[in-house]
Amino acid sequence: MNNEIKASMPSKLSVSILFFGAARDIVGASQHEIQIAANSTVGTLKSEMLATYPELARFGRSLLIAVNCEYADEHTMLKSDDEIAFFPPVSGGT
Amino acid sequence: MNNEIKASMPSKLSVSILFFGAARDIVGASQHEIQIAANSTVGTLKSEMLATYPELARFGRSLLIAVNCEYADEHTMLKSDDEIAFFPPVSGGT
Amino acid sequence: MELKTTSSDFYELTLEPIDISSVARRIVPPTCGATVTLDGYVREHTRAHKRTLYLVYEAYQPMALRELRRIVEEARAKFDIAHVGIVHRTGQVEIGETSVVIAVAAPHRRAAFEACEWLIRELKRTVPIWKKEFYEDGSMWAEGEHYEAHRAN
Amino acid sequence: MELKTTSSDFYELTLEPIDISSVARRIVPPTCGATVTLDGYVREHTRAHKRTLYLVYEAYQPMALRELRRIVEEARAKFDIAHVGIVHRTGQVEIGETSVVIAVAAPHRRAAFEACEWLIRELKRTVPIWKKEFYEDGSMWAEGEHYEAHRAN
Repeated sequence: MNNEIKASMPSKLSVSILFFGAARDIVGASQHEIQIAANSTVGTLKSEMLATYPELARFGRSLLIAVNCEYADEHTMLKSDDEIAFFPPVSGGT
Repeated sequence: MNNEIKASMPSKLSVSILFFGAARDIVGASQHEIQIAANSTVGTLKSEMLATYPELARFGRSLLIAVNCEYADEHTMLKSDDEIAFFPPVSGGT
Repeated sequence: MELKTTSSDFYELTLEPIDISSVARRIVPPTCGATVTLDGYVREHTRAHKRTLYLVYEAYQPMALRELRRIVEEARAKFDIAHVGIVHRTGQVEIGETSVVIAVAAPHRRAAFEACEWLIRELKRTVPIWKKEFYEDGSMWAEGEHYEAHRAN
Repeated sequence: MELKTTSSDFYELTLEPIDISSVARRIVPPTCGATVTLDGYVREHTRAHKRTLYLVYEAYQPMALRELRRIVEEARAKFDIAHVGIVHRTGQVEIGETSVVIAVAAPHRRAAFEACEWLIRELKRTVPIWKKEFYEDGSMWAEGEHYEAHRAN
């Protein structure tokens, strides 16, 4: 019944956060389910993560972020049930 | 006993001539043993072959010649026991 | 784990050793003339006087498969190629074992060479896979080739 | 028929089907990072409305092996590569079968790509091997890539 109210005025978004590679070692877990403020962007979430895990700052601008399996920049808007991944530069191949 | 005379004044050279690819089809044999005049060059031999097998002329300048497994030009001097190969442009690979 | 598209291209992550011939053969249509294959393998090397014993590749699997498909589609738009196969190893990989194979079949070899080289460069730049090197006394993540998140196009 | 040199390079002509993996693997020293392999095979095609049934490759064997060695030595002087393996099929080759494999191992992939591409171009230009196409009602020699007998160098 209050689905419509939630859809029009959500106060919080539920999102999944994943960490890979050296970022996961810093965070100590590969996946979190968290609630963030509505109208959050990737940049907002990144700031929260850096506040919670200051060691992530060592990646500087090379800390990469993907939303739902696509590279995203800091202005990307988040929505409920998004899967956001944080990871250092990739090193596949050889 | 007459080896020295032969070496200093050979009147004829014994050489092997090979034909490959479409050139062999024209000549009808893959190998000849022939005698040619001393001081013959590849050019001399080529002229003789063209006289004997006029159809070889259809390759024009693309008829290739190798002496002892190395590409040779018309000025290359021949010596006894040389192996001279005549062939059209190569078509190995794919 | 594999992702098939409507074409004959394929992208896979595998825990098993890679047979490069079978990767190359799977992408050959009868009208093609050449397949160029890159076989990338784990080098014997040392870092700070420590010998690498083995490596572990970790992938963000759904995104890795998606990025592989994206770069192959981009390659098909850029180069005159018929089919592409890419297989990347995940998990523990021993020294000398193949970690990645990229095979490209094309009617003419020039496009196959160009596309194969472009694909490995893009794979190393954008596909979310990370390599950890293991030594006798510890381990270390390898540094990747730098990815520019804010792409020009 | 094969010709070994003092290095690990090899050049062979073979009447048997070619296993491209084994060609590629034989040239990998432990310090290398990449092997680039060209797999060239016989295309399904028609000439003047006639379908090719199979091909026959003929080689001037001692000279072919010598030219292969020469082009590999030239490639090693031009490019930073470790080892090269080349195997060319002779005799009857069916449609879809590999006629030539060139595998180049190098510490870095760039040189491996460049050398492999240069080698197939040189092979087609200078190595004395000829291809004859067989149809239902006859056969025809293929035209080669033009070789300049009077080389500039």
